[in-house]
Amino acid sequence: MISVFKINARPGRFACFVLPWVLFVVCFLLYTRASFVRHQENPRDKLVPTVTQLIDGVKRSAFEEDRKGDLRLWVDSWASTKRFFIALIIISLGILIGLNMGAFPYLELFFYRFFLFFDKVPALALLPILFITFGLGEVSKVALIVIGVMPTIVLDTFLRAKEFPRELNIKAMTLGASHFEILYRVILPNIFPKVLDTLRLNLKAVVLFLIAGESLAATAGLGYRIFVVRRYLAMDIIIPYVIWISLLAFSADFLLRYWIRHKYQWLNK
Amino acid sequence: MISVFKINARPGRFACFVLPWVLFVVCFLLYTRASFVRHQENPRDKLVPTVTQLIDGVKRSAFEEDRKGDLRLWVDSWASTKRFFIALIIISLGILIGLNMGAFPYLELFFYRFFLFFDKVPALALLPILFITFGLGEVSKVALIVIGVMPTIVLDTFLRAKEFPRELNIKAMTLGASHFEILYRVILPNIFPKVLDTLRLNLKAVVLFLIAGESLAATAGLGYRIFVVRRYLAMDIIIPYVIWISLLAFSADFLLRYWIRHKYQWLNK
Amino acid sequence: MHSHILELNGVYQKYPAKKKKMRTILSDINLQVSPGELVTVVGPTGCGKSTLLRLILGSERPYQGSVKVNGAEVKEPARNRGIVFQQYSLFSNLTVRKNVMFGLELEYFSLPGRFFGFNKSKLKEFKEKADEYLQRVGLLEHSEKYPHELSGGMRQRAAIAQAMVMKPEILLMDEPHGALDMGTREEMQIFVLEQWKQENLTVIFVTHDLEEAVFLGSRIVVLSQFYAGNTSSGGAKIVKDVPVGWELPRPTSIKHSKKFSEIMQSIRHEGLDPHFLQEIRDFDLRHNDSLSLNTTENWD
Amino acid sequence: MHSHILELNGVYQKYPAKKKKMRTILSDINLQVSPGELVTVVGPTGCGKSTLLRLILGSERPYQGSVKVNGAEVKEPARNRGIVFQQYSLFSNLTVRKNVMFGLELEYFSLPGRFFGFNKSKLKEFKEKADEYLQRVGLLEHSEKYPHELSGGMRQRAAIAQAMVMKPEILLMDEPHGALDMGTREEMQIFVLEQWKQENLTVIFVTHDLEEAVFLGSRIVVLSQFYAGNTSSGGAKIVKDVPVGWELPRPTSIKHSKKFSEIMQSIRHEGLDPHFLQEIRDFDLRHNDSLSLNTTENWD
Amino acid sequence: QAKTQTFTVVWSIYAGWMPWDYAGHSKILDKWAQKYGIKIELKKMDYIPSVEAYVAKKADACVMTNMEALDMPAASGISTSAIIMGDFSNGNDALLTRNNIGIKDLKGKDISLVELSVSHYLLVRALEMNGLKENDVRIVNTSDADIAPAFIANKKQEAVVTWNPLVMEIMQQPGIKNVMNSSSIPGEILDVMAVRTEVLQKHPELGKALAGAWYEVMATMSKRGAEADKAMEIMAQAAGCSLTEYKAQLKTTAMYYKAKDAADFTGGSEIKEKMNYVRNFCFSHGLLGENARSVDEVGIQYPDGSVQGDKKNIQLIFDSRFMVMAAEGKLE
Ligand SMILES: Nc1ncnc2c1ncn2[C@@H]1O[C@H](COP(=O)(O)OP(=O)(O)OP(=O)(O)O)[C@@H](O)[C@H]1O
Ligand SMILES: Nc1ncnc2c1ncn2[C@@H]1O[C@H](COP(=O)(O)OP(=O)(O)OP(=O)(O)O)[C@@H](O)[C@H]1O
Ligand SMILES: [Mg+2]
Ligand SMILES: [Mg+2]
Repeated sequence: MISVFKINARPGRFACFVLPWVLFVVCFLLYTRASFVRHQENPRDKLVPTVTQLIDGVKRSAFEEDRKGDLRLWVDSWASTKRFFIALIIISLGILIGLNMGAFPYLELFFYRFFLFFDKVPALALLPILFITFGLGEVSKVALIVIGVMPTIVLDTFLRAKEFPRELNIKAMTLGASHFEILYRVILPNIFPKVLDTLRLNLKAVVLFLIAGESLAATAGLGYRIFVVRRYLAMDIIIPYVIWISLLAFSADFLLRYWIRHKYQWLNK
Repeated sequence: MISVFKINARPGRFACFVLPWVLFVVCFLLYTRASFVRHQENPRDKLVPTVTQLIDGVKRSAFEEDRKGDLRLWVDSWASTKRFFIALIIISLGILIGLNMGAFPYLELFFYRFFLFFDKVPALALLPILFITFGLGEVSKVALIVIGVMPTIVLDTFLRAKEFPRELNIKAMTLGASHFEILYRVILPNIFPKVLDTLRLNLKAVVLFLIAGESLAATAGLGYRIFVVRRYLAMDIIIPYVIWISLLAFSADFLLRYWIRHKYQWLNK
Repeated sequence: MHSHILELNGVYQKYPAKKKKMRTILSDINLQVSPGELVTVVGPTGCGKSTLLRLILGSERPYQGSVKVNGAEVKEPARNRGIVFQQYSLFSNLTVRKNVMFGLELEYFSLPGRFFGFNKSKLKEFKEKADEYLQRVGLLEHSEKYPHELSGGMRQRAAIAQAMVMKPEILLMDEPHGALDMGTREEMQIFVLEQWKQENLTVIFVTHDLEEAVFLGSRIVVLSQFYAGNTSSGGAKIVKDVPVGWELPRPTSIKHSKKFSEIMQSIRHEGLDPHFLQEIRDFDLRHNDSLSLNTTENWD
Repeated sequence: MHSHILELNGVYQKYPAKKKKMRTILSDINLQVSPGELVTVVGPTGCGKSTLLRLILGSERPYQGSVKVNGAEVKEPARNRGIVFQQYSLFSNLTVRKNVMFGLELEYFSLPGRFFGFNKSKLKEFKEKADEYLQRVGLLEHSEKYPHELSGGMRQRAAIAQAMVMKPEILLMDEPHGALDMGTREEMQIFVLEQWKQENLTVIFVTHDLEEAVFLGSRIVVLSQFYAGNTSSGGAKIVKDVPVGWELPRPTSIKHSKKFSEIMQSIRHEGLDPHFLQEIRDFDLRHNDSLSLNTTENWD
Repeated sequence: QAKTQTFTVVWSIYAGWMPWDYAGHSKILDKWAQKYGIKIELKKMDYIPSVEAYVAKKADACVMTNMEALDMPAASGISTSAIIMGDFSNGNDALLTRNNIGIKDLKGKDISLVELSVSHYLLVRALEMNGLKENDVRIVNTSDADIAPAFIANKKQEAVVTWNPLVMEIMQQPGIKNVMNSSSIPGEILDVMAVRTEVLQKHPELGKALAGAWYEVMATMSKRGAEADKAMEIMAQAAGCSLTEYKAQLKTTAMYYKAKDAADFTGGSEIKEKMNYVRNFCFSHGLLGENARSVDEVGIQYPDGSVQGDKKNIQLIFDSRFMVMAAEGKLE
């Protein structure tokens, strides 16, 4: 009856509302079940805390002051968010690099292979070199993210700029556009929403490197906290933190998606 | 004279041959310079080994048996490569999931939001849950890679499948294609090269999670070695290992690119 | 049995316009088509001809009203209605020949059959059939090319062959000859007529070339947004729906006859001139299947 | 000064074909065009008309031979040569009006100027100019739409406005009226003629509609791959290059004159019929700028 | 006068090192730094990265074990002085098993531990003492961050070697047995404050400030009662645990609360014997550099001036000057 496997199905209102949440609920149920079983076996189990314990963990991190009089969750979120945005801004420069590489054959020659290789270097394995170059402060944390994510953005923008229809560039030239204007007034505006999509898909990598960086040296930050309490198996703190991080990244993603959909209505075709 | 900043420049043979290597050479020179300076200061410096030391490190890892009588580099490469390919095969299933999500509105509803959220969960922070579910063996290492990379592949394939021109689906329907045939005989073959491109760009993430997984619990593997020898700052081993890993990933990328270019000549437009 | 293979009843189509309003494109379209008719559709640019085809095709559903094929409501595009789009729609990952063979293969092989029970002789048969059609549209020597290697006109012809080879019950064609030069266009017209006759197709043929419309059609339908009382948002109606009495296929010389230019003139004037605003009650809906009465006329 | 604004000398173009061979598309093309001419180019489909335009445009370089504009070798597309592509090329991220204004803005604002020295009055001027042209092509009411919201014919007209508004020295048009119905097409023809006269443009107009070619052209060039001695890989040559003697602009009634159909017939026969293979020495290259001798003729 | 010199001291979370956090938090360290006209910046890091940062000369001082001091900075030519003997592990590192397995039963079993760390050392010592060899077991390298959950979650894993607080967490699980711990090898796993010799020579005031602050904190801690509890409460929080948990960990940490005890141990002969075990372990596992020709490659100097190993390549110096000063009250 219901045309689940039809490419032109039009789900009704009810389906639109309910279906997206099914898997979340399933996950939640599985979790509570697992937690229940483990707690029956060992009432002191810390690895899979019960929901009550999780809520308690949230309360402690979000609404109770620690010894410094800080509300940890907010302090951590603020510290991480700052790094996140700084890194994001720097990474966005990768869009310009990729654009130029995609448009100018000489720059492509010069940079492409290097970025392709550099992109594959597992940054996390080279931390000592990172320390030597960038020190121990905020710079090295942001640098880790940038080194980890920027090449992907560069390469992706590069590909998009390269597959941009030549006809439109030619058209722009006949309208008097200089080579630079073609880049910034023709190619960039056209591929920008797609590039934002890429950025969106890479938020995840940003978060990953952010956490990794914070685990190394920091005094606050979401990743930092996870790694500190990890030694005590405080999953009642870790799980809410992880969900919180995911939510933040998800919201950033959502806002970007919203922005793309509304700002670039011409994309709808 | 030379039209570096021209979008229709046609670099000559010489440029094509030389330019891609310039940045590699620059990096190499910078490195040797840094290493020279540090070794003048402290001849026993281990953080930035000289080129001779690096070559010696390569020899030791690749051609001399270690304490256990293994030729480390090959044992490690073999262990990692196996994991890499198993993970890659599983991840490729993500293409099918994404395809189905992109084509069938009901599946989109059911999976999209969940994957979008799940994609953002920093897998590395939830390792304990991974251990509980998959144990400590090979499974958990592959699972880490899959959990880390598959959502990206799913989401990207999803986006590509969704932006596939409706007209062509309609056309296929008038030619008698069933809804499933549209997926596998129209959409998939058309977006496949692009999806391979995505896979290509995500090789990096695969490597990253591979290394992370191996650093957690292993007895061999490239990532394992890097983290073990880190205990005595053996950068003369780490650096060749990192370059080796990058080279392997780069070659995988290159082969994929080559395959795409030759197999999908119709893409050239 | 339904005497009409295609029925449109009170069809409206609206598209979202600025400020959450809807713009009416088609307004109260009533059209009945009997099997074996060759209906040509003309109308001013942007009047909604392509939209009309999309509704019949089923890729769009009407805002109001019903579209029925063989008495059944149209829900989605299907094997019995072929289409040649205005903007050629070949599969860019297949060569021209593979494009033409595609439908035949789909019909014969199930998805797994494609991978396992590979029937070589059948494939060969399809290849021959595809080549026969490619020969007819003059693309045989280009059969190994990919769509991006073809000129605009060549793509259109390939798309025509792709649709024709399937012998659909109803063939919908949206300005299929737009990119063809006169000679080739005439050849293609003859090809369409031949196939129509041979396979007993029902064809809905949209064109902006009046000569083509009159030459090909057993019936001409004029769609226009210009009629008395229509503000800019009123949507197009069928303002003319007339039979063309000459028997099909016709000799090309008929194009020079007086009657031919008379018909063209009247359509151009009453149907396509934005300044001539007909009253709705004056619409010339003379065709048998049309809702008005019909008169007889002399065709010689 | 060069008396010819455009010169093609011994131009060959080849494309890679199967097995690393090259296929010749254009073979020894010689063409000189004086300023202010309106050259219409016709030819069988796939003969290389679009290729010829690409060479003049500079988006492709000839395999052999030279293409000169104002005596200077053509290296890349530039401001002095406008183009309307066969497959409409609007910027999909801009509204119709913005598409038309785009060139004007580019010419006036430097890249930073766009962000800082924003000249409002200038912008307004451009907007008015764009609207004037949109009005002329009948798209004023659609000026806020994005290209994907337009029908095929509307896109073509927008592309024409976009190119026209820049008043290029040479305007290259590749079947710009392919998707237009007859009425609109005639309006657009009149628009082209008017602009041509007013701005003293040089126009190269490719079309597959012979009537259009004869009606518009001050000179007709026929390109064809069908001539005696040409195997399939020989490439197209200019097989006919004749002046059209009537003064421009012409009344539309001229289309019905006897002379008009005679010209059409002869072109169709000698130029477009694949079965009529002319000897190279018999090519009718009567035009003044052509390389053969010219004879005088009566036009009334 | 030029700007006051700033020194970076990095530390990581471990029961015996938490007093450093308290010293920073309570401004005791600032007070002492000011007294000697310098500034000291404390930075918390992960353990291995902290030593790496120290070796990369991005930090001037770092807390580490005697083993890492030998095989990381000293072996890579960063001459290091251990100026404060904080404690030795007295049960903080332990070999834990489940299913009642004893050491002798370990033969052929998988053992999770951080390879080449003090855990590894402890295991080798444990095997040695029970007549087994390292090759008799299979070592699975497991990262310290995940070793506890990995062991707890995975019932198939039967033996693990790790340190506190992980030991404490694992012990809370039912059916876990502590079969051997560092209290059986007292004084072999030492926790020291390491300062780069180069820096110390130029700025002995850094050593003085560090020692002064450290022993002030030690004094507070050893007083017992409310004030000590308050201090320890803060340390516990920084370590991410409760006061009880922290106190439990301190029980297995033999802190040298008194400067004199620390100075005496450092200056004694026992330490040379213990260090000998450690350097032999390091050499046999290639930790002195894979090219090291003998265990004597790196020289270790003791307060009495004696040198273990290569006299021309002294890279690790046990320097008790500042502890002696503190003991004699010369830092007041
Ligand atoms: N998706 C859409 N959203 C909004 N308006 C649309 C959409 N598609 C078409 N239109 C509008 O509907 C009208 C009819 O379009 P349609 O393509 O059917 O015209 P047409 O008769 O085929 O024109 P042409 O002869 O130029 O091809 C046009 O005014 C067009 O702007
Ligand atoms: N990039 C290309 N690679 C190979 N062959 C090409 C390429 N572009 C065009 N061709 C071939 O060149 C020939 C001429 O193409 P062109 O588009 O110039 O024809 P045309 O005269 O404009 O045809 P139409 O009237 O159909 O538009 C065709 O046979 C076409 O297959
Ligand atoms: Mg249309
Ligand atoms: Mg063309």
